[in-house]
Amino acid sequence: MANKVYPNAVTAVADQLRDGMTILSGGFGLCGIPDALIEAIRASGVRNLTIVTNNPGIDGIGIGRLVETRQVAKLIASYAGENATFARQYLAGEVEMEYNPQGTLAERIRAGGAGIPAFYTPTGVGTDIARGKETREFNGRPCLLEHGIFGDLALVHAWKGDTEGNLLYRLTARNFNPVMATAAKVTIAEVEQLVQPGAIDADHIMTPGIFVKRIVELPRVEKHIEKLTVRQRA
Amino acid sequence: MANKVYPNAVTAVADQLRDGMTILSGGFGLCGIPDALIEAIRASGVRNLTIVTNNPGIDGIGIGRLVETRQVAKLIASYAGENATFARQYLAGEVEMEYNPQGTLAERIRAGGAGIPAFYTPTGVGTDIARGKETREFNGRPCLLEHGIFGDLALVHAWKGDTEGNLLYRLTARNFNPVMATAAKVTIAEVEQLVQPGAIDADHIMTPGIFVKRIVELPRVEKHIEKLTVRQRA
Amino acid sequence: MPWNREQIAARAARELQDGFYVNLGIGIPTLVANLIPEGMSIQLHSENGMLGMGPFPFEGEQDPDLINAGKETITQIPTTSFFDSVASFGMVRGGHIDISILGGLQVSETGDLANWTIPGKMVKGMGGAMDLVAGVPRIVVVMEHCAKGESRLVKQCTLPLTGKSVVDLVITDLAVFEVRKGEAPALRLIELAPDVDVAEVRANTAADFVESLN
Amino acid sequence: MPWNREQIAARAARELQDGFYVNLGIGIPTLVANLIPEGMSIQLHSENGMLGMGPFPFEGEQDPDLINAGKETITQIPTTSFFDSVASFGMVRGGHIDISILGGLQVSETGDLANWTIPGKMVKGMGGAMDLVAGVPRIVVVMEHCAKGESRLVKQCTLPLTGKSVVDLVITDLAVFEVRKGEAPALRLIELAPDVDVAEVRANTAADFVESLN
Repeated sequence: MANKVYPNAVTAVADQLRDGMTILSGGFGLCGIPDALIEAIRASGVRNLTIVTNNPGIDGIGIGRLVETRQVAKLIASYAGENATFARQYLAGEVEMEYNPQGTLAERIRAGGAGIPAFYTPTGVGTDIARGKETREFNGRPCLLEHGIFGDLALVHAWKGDTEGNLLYRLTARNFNPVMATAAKVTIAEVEQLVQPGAIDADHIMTPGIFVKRIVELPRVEKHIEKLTVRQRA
Repeated sequence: MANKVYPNAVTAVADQLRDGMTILSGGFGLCGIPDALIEAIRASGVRNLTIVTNNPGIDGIGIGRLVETRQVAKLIASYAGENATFARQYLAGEVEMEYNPQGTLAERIRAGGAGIPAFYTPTGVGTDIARGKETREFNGRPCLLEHGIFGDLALVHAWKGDTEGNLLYRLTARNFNPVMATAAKVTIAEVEQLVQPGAIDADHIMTPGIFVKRIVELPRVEKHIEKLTVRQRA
Repeated sequence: MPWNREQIAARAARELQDGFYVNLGIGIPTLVANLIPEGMSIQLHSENGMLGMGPFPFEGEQDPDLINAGKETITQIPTTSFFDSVASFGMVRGGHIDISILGGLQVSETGDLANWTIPGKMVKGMGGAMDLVAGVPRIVVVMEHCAKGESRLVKQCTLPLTGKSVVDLVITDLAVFEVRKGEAPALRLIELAPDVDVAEVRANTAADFVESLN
Repeated sequence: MPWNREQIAARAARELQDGFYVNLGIGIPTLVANLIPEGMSIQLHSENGMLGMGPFPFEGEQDPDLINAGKETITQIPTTSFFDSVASFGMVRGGHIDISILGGLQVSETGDLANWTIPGKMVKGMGGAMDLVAGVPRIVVVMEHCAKGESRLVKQCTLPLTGKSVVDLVITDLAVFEVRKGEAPALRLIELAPDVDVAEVRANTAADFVESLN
């Protein structure tokens, strides 16, 4: 019987890494990031990576881990505002960044995973990101041609997962995780709770197991808050 | 306070109908069809409709109701195999049919709802459905240009819905319902159970209320089985 | 002796591998579901929005909300997941399904497939067939070798195509053919049904093919 | 007396209508959330995958899995739904959000908006701003009229654009301008802050505009 369950993040990623590969990572800010898998990638020392993610976390957390160690050669993202190390490397020309509008980024990855090689979108027409892209009018409205993204490896963080690879995400920790899971040759999921098939209601599954090649239960879950905002009790 | 709840299907559709309009309908076979809303459309007598749906049900059920009364001028679908009245009208040239591969149909509606005017797909290259469509190669593979679909009205059937319009579908009755809900000026949902906001776990909601303008609780739910297949107990 | 439908399906089942996600067409392909080798973990995809299809329900336990792409009542199993039609065809077109076993009306010697309509006779539609042949990396066609005395393995399809150069393997009641896309001839006879010889296959095959039996 | 940030936000809040789905940018737009008129049902969209944003959590009740697009901890409310980033931007690009209230660095006299970067200074990114201005049918920009003595209402944006001809309404500390796309001049002064006169607005505005006060 096929087995998708791996004992830990390090063994799950071990034979999947090579220099110059493209890795997709779920997460938005520090929310829903596959941090244990990223740490395993950091520890492996693999280099010259192209990383596709919404934003590279902060210094030393999430994709920030790989920025610090200079394992990232190129970042495809919509935002890099809270990572000072990345900003320094970028302004010094040491790392490449391809800016994508967030919706275009999400849609490009979705297209890659869904077998759509390219699509037209009104987003970004007349801006810097339109440079070098075909523009074409539909219903009188100019649109840009954008291409699908498909990676070598996708890393996602889920709340619950079963041994078949069916995944459930929690609240806004869902974000880019489901789409990343669809758009790589190999998808590895880290989960807070590993359960048996049938324990998750089949109607609630957000990522069907078909997209998940390997799954790892986290021994302990450490979550970070980037900006704690609270209100006072009346 | 905005109110989305209507007392019944007839009042929910009443002021939304005009001859020649395009109506999208969820459902696959007889599973998950918005049959009460379709019956309200039938009763209204509105004519010359373009219907977008995966398949037009069977005689007298689902979109079949509107076929019988000749309210359908054109069908955009992937299949029409089980509706004898439709077949007769089609072979007599009384109704138009635009065949779409099922995945292309789903993707076109999804594109319409998601602001993507057009996309390329490998499906259908070299077949009859490629006729008149632009073909373009991506990564050495020819693909067809397909356009988004956006309707005047979308009808969906959901299992549970809250008064905000958040919807939950059950098992394979989900099918085309969520995508139809995204791709029309006005979407009306019929639900088996109407509940208060908060009664459905926010993580499980399949169609967020933003897509649903009107919602109707069915007084009684009649579901049809197209092909009953069972096994004997050992 | 040519294979019967069950035997054709059994031969098709040998194309499955442990862990595969599989889409089965209607007709002979459906029989494959009951012939999955013991101990092999296979998840069946139903294009209407389901992975992990279970068997038919026991009488009285049918649920109108739970059907397969053929509109038959079915059941769920512990590994089942449900999703919408968009996600379903994202899986298909995106190449996530490992193999699809489909019925055929005609297969050409370059691997073209016609299986969705007979003009003037059928008002059905392609359903998901064109998406499957475009998206699934391995397409196996199972069909009777001949229909009304006419070979279904043809030089060129005369019926409307489902896809061009999409078939990887053809299993008929007489033989098994591999399609090596881009080669000429692309059809390679790799296996015979018991007591069927090459002469019989040649006599019943309009398409050009090479022998590659071992 | 020019409007302060809170007053700018209050003016923006008057653009809301009962039943609206609303996306608020970071900065002054965020203040609008607390100024929604009583009895009005408004659902706030957060681009990271949420409709129906609640207020900040009480101290100690924060959840790292529940943040807004500004990465701040927030809460859910009974109407809340969660979804992924693809669905979130499907809503945005598909025109399903009724209005977006955004900050601005520059607005041109044809309604171009620049609000995502200052070359050489910021390494941030457009996030969802380009998608919002392309997809949401009504775009309201709230900003200080001038920055360091320079008008932010300009003939042509000198900063990289977020979108071309996308702004519908501009609310500054001095005045409110409607943008009539396609007309020239497109900018129409429709409202003044208390004790601000047209001369003061003219003196502080590099863009051409017509008066349309009533």
